[in-house]
Formats: sequence, structure tokens, C-alpha cells
Amino acid sequence: MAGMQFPRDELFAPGHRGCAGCGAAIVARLALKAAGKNTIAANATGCLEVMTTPYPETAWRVPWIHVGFENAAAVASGIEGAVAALKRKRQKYGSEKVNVIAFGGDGGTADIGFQALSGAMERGHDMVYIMYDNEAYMNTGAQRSGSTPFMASTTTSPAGSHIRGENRPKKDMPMIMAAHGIPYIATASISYPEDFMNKVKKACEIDGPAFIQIMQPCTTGWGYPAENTIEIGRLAVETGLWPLFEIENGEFKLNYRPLKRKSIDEYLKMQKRYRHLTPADISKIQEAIDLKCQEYGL
Amino acid sequence: MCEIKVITGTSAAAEAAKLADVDVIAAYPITPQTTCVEKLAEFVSNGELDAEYIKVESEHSAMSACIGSSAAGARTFTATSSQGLALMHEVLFSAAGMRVPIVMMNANRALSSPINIWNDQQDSLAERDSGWIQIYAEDNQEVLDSVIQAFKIAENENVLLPVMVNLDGFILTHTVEPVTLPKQENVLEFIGTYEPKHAYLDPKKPITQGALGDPNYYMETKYAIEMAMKNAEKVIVDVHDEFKEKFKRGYGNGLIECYNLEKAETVIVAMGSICGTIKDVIDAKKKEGKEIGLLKIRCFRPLPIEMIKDALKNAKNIAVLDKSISLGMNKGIVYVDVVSSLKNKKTVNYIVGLGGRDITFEDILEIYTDVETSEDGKTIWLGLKE
Amino acid sequence: MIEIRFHGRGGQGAVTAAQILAKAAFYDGKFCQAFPFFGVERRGAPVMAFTRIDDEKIRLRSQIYEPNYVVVQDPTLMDSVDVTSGLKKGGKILVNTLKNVKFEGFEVVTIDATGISLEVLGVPIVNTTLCGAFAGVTGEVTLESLKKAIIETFPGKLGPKNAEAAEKAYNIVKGL
Amino acid sequence: MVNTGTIIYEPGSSANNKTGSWRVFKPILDKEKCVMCENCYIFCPEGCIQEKNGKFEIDYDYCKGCLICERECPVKAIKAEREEK
Repeated sequence: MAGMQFPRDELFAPGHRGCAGCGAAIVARLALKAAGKNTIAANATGCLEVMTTPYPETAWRVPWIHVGFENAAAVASGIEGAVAALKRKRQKYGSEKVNVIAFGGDGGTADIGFQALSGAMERGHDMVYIMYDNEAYMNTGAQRSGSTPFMASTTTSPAGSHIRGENRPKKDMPMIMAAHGIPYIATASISYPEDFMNKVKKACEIDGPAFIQIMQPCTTGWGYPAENTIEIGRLAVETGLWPLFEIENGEFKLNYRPLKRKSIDEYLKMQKRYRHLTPADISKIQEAIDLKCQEYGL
Repeated sequence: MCEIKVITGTSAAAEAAKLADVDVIAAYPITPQTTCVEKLAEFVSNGELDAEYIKVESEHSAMSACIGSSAAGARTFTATSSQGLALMHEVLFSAAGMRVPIVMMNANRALSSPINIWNDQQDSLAERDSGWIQIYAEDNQEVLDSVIQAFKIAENENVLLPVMVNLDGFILTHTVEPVTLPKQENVLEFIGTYEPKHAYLDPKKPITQGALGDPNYYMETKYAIEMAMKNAEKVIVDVHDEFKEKFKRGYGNGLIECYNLEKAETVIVAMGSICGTIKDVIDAKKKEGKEIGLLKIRCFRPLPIEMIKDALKNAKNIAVLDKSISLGMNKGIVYVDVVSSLKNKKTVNYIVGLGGRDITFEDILEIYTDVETSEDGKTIWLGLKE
Repeated sequence: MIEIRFHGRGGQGAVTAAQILAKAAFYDGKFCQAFPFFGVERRGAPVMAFTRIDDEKIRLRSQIYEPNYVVVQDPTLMDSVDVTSGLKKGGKILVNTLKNVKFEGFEVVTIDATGISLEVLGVPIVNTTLCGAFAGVTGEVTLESLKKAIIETFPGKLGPKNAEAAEKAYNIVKGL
Repeated sequence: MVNTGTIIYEPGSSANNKTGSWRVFKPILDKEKCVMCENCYIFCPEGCIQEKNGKFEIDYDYCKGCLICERECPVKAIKAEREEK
């Protein structure tokens, strides 16, 4: 990272109500730095939306819209359509490309917003969909989502004496998006900002739909001290739990290969949502990661 | 010169959207609205209409895309019906709250269960509190004219509310009849171009739309819509007057239409296509020397309460026809709203035509007779089988 | 007001026939209305369609129960459907058949519309042919307006071909 | 009264909300030790570490004291102190 001169423009203002150490705020700030000011953002209901726009305050310095929980992709479709029509028919929006970016959490994307997302991707709208994945419904106190990982304890998948937390593996959104045949899919992590920002830039430049799923540790929902947000995100990548890759026009490319994959122990032990795990549970998780990494060639 | 075409109600709505030169259409097909969105697809496909047509995967996304599009400054149209409108329910409130002037055609159709594709007005009446302006058309000409007027009403700076133009499923959507199509230049001159001043997603002037409104602000947003509805009452009349002046056609005063109310003591209050049959009955009875009347409600939201009260001041026996039912109250929705403002009047509620049950000339005759002897406040399900 | 009922099978174009008659009446300077029986019938199922014609604007919105005329597109329908149901006294029934058909109290006109359609159009689609026969039998719409309505309804070569079939049927029932 | 459609016309108006009061620990940046690697700048969820005259500075009006900057500084140029108010 040395020598990198990150853009100094701040299109995401301070004063928002995100928790101290909020990963979602980092996602938004970095995404806007990469996309630049000729951007319109559509946001699903969720943490990012609530914490950034309590009337009459907004943290956004680009045009921004929120309508509902399940429809950010549909709202963005409408915006993309309007910009195209108004450029063509009424000489509005200038000659430069306007980036339309939809932000949705894992609930608003992989669960309730899944249909709208699938429709928007399949229709080929020129938009970037950024799924900020904190692996549960964090806006309402950490209920499980389709993106909650195996054995994580949430308020609706609590670790009890009979059930070891979430009993299903995490929904594989990048592969589902790949099956839509869209031109660009990427995973990212807030702990690798240069990688994420390059991906956002590329996604904006590409014609047609792009989907980026960025892992975003959540201090409150995952249960760790705020200062660990970046460290935990980094561990997810270093352990192979969250590989960084992109699929461009069907070509899979791994973007980061740790010299030696770390064991998952430390990652799990740093978070309250995993504190119920026994050594046997941890080996189970490790096995699943090893299998997955084999697939990815990690 | 104007062109007259023999077309369906759905085609009339599509023609109107084309005449209004809409920029974006986002729609999902549903019976009996389908032929409207097919017609629009044909217009776009043939290059007759330059619009972005977003073929969404559901009505919920249709309305969501329309909100995005309208918020970005585009003139936006959609169409739906029944289950589709119900699926939109959540975002209908968003559209009104965000003050985006979307125009939507709704083919009135019964709601499940049992599944039923035929006409009643339960679907749109169930959305009466969403903040949408609601207009009900009597025939296909009124469908076309209402959609054109709807853009001008919705986009008025003192209104800025979405407008739903309702037409009875099959009875109008699938019936062809002569419809006069005005010239597009005249229509565009009438509506004007949409230049949003309050909202426009412009990167050069970034605004935030759809913010969180906490208890300090929420009530005021609702009150603002109520004020806009109040303004709409006048705007609808003005737009209707202007339309009448320009295109030589009108529908009462735009909000209500009084048919033979002056001398009539026995009156039906109704909405939509059934008003045509009622007018035939009134004319037939007039020939026999009996004066009966009709109060047609053209605009249900905003509901012109004072005008309705005034129009019914001579009436003694008031029959309110409802193609809807508020279950658990045994009253139709129109009845509840209209009667809440009438004092010392005998009113009887007739639940008619649910799920497409045909309403005949004889049925209307029977209602006029029945209401004269029926007791106040009664609800009668017309033609209910054992 | 004149009310007409078409009996056909799903896919035979009964609704189109009802609309063509309405358009023809409109070109004659009259008011009109046409609509299908509001149902969910599929291809092959018995269907109905209706036309109203009047000198004044038509406001009546009920279905048609007592037609002045009935048109039967497919003779096999008469086994399962009461085609004379509600038909006004002295009303006319136009039937596409080679057989001699009788209905007590009603004037029946038969025509081999299938034969004419096969000959002119090359397919057994009888709706426009029967519209021509209807014009000839009843005089409710003029041949000129009917042909105009048909040509407007069918794009390309199909229009004039269908108009020709209608004219042929018109002339046959007129004995021309 | 609220704006029509509850629209917010002032971009970035959240800056009116000084979140510095949320802090329990205060990060102190030693500008001499700082090697301008940009870690603290880019990871700050508030964007409250900004470059001024070639050096990074922490804006305590907004710093919520999450201490990501302290944690991510490779040369330990940032120290956490108890906030005493």
C-alpha cells in the first residue's frame, strides 16, 4: 500500500450515526472515493441508510435515494432508465457517464431484496450493486440472514444446548450472480481498500451490471472491540474464509493469495458470536474452509 | 384533426401515456391490465414512443423502479391490477411520501382468495389511504382523458402526488368502443414538460431523498400530503376545466358528476363504469315521468366531501353502490366514506358486482325501487345466492 | 339498440369478429361496443363475444342476455350450447353449416363459411366470412364499412384477403 | 414544516452533528513518528483524519474514538488516551 495516494475527496461526510468502528461507513466512504462525484446512490433500508440520513441530516454528498428494504436494485433500475431517457430525450445529466450504485446489506440483498436484485442483474442495467455483508440483520439487533455463516450465533439462531448456532452454510451470492451471466462480479473486504476501490472503479466503467460483495465486520453484531474491525476483516481473508476474487466476463481470477493460510481459530475466538464453539466445532469449520479453498485454488 | 379509434380501455390508457410522451415505463403484466403494457411495448418497439421500458420481475419492483425514475426527473408511467396493486402496497405509500408524480393505470379486479380475475373495486379502494390521488373512469374515453389529465395534476407544484386512474376490469379493459385521440402536440401543450423543482437526482446538486423521518418530523410529512390533497381538489377542477376548454369534453366538474340530481329525491351514488348503466336507467324512468338521479364520484381521493354534501342536499333516499366490502363492518368502502359526512339522510348500502358478478339494467331499477322503502343504514348484498 | 352474440371456440376469432362488426358500425356513423364473455376459456373451449350497435352513445355496461342476432361459428357447438338462449322473438340466427338447421320461432340462415374461407383464405378461419354474411343477412352494417374494418384489423395481405372472403359471403346470402 | 418529500437539500449536512462527544478513548497522533502510510486515513469510518499541510490531523469534532487508527498504525504513531472531560 505504500506510495498509494488515496483520493482526498470526501463524498461521505462525518457526523453520521454509525457505531464507533463501523465497517459499513468504511464501505460507503471507500466506494464513493472510488466512484467519484458523478454518482447516484440507491440504498436499501438497513444500517447504512438509517445511520446516514436522519432528517434533516445526510452524510451523503452525492444524490442519494432510499425507498424500501427489498428494492434497492429496482429503484436503481428506474434511475438508470431515467438517466438514459433524459440524456437522450431532454439533454439532461450531461455527457459524462453517471454511475448508478445500489447499496444493500446482506438481508436487503441475499434475502428480501434477492428477487429485485436478480431481476435487475438479468435485465442488464448499467449499475453497480454493492452488497455490504455483515452476515446478519444488524440494523435490528443481529437476526440471522441467508448470509449468516455456519455456526454463528445470532438472536434468531442462538447457540443453545440443542443447536450450535446457525445450522446452514452462508449463501453463495457471487456464484449465484455468476449464474446470471453479468459482466463483472467481485468479492472484497474493507481491510483491503485499494483492492475494493479498484473493483468499484472497474465496476463503474464496465457497461452493464456489476456485483460486488464486500465483507464488512460489525463490532456490535459480531461482538468484538471496535478497534478490531480491520484486523478481523483481514483475518477472514488471510484464513481463506473470504477469498478475494473477481469474475470478469466469465473469467475467474483470484486477487490475493496469502503466503500461508492462517488457521481459523484466531478469527473465531475474537468474536462473541462464535464463543460457544468447541474445538470439534472449530475443526468442522476449518474443514469446510479447506474444502472451499481447494475449489478456489487457495 | 382528432382521430377516432375503436379501442379497449387498456389501449386508451396506453395511447394516453404515449401522447404524454412518457420517458420511463416500468411494468409487470397482470390480467386484465396486460393489453396496456403489451400496447406500450409495441409503441416502444416500433419507435412510436421514445421511452425506457423496464420489464421488471414483479409489481413491487415496477413501483420501486417508477419511484427511482420519477425521483430522477423522468415522466413515468405504469399499470397494474388487483394482486399486483396489492403487491405494490408498501411502495405506494413510499411514492406518495416521496412526492413523486407517477401516473398509474389500475384495472380494477377482485382480490384473492378465491382467485378471481374479474371486476370489482376492492383492489384500489384498499389503497385509499396510501396518499395516491384516485380517479375512476366511466368509459374508455374517460380513461384516455383521465390519464392525460393525471400527468398535469400529479406534476402540479402544489400537488406533487402520484395519480391512479382506475378502470373496471374487462368491462372497460376488454371492451372496444370509439375513443377520440387528440393530437400529441395539443396534449403536450396541455400537460407541459416535467421540470421537477423539488427533487432531481443530479450529481451537480446532490440531494437526499427517502431519509429517515423520526417522531419529530413524521407527522408533518403526513400533514403535508393532506395539504397537497386539499390543493389537488382545486387543481383537478382547474385541469378538468382547461381540458374541457381545449378538447371539448368533460366529466362533471372533474371531481363529481351530477346526473339529474336537481329534481330527484332518490339517488344512487356510484363510481366507474356502472354509472353508464345507471344513466340509461335514469333516462328510461324519465320517459315514464319519474325523476331519479346519479351522483358519480370521479375522484375518490381527494374525496370532495363538501361537494358531495351539496350535491345530495335534495336527496331523500340515497343508495350507495359498492364494488367493495370492508369485512367485519358489513359496509362498502365508498359508503363508509360518503356517509360519514352526511347528516340526517337516509342511506342504504348496496354491495354489488363483487368478483365480476354482472350488474344489469334490471338490477339498477331494483335498487332505485328498493332504496325508497328500505330502512336507513341497511346493507344489501345484491343478488346474493343461497 | 342492436345486440349481437357470437358463439365460437377459443382461437376461432369470435372476439375479433365482434370487434370488426363494432368498427364497421362505427364507420357507418353509429356508436358501438364489443367485448368478450369475461372468462378464462382456452383454445377449443366454447366462447362468446358480443357487439352492441346504436345511433346514440352506448352507456349500458352489462353483458348481453337478449340479443337480436346470434352468429354460430361452429355447428358442433349447437350440441352443447343453447345458442338461442335469450334471443329476441323473431331474432335471426346465422349458422356456419352445410346442413339444414331449424330453430322454432326464429329465422335461421345457414352458410358454408368454412368452405368459403378455405377457398379464399386457404384456412378454415370463418370469422370475417361470417361477418360478411351477417352484413348481407341483417343489413346492420354496410359491406363497405365492414371491408374497411377488416382491412384495418389485419395487417398486410391478410386484410384484403379477409375482405374478399367477407364480400363473397355477403354476395351469397344476398343471392347476388 | 418539513421539506416536500422530506428531501434534504444540503449535502453532507450530517457534519452538523458533532460525534466527537461519543468518545471514551482519544487517539493522539505523533506527527513526528507518522510515515504518511495512509492507513489511519483510509480506515477511519468517520473520515476524520485528514491531511493538512502535508501531515495528517485528527478532527476531534467527529472522532468517535473507535481506535481503528491506533490499531492499524504500523509505526505506533497513534496512542490512545483516556478522554477526560
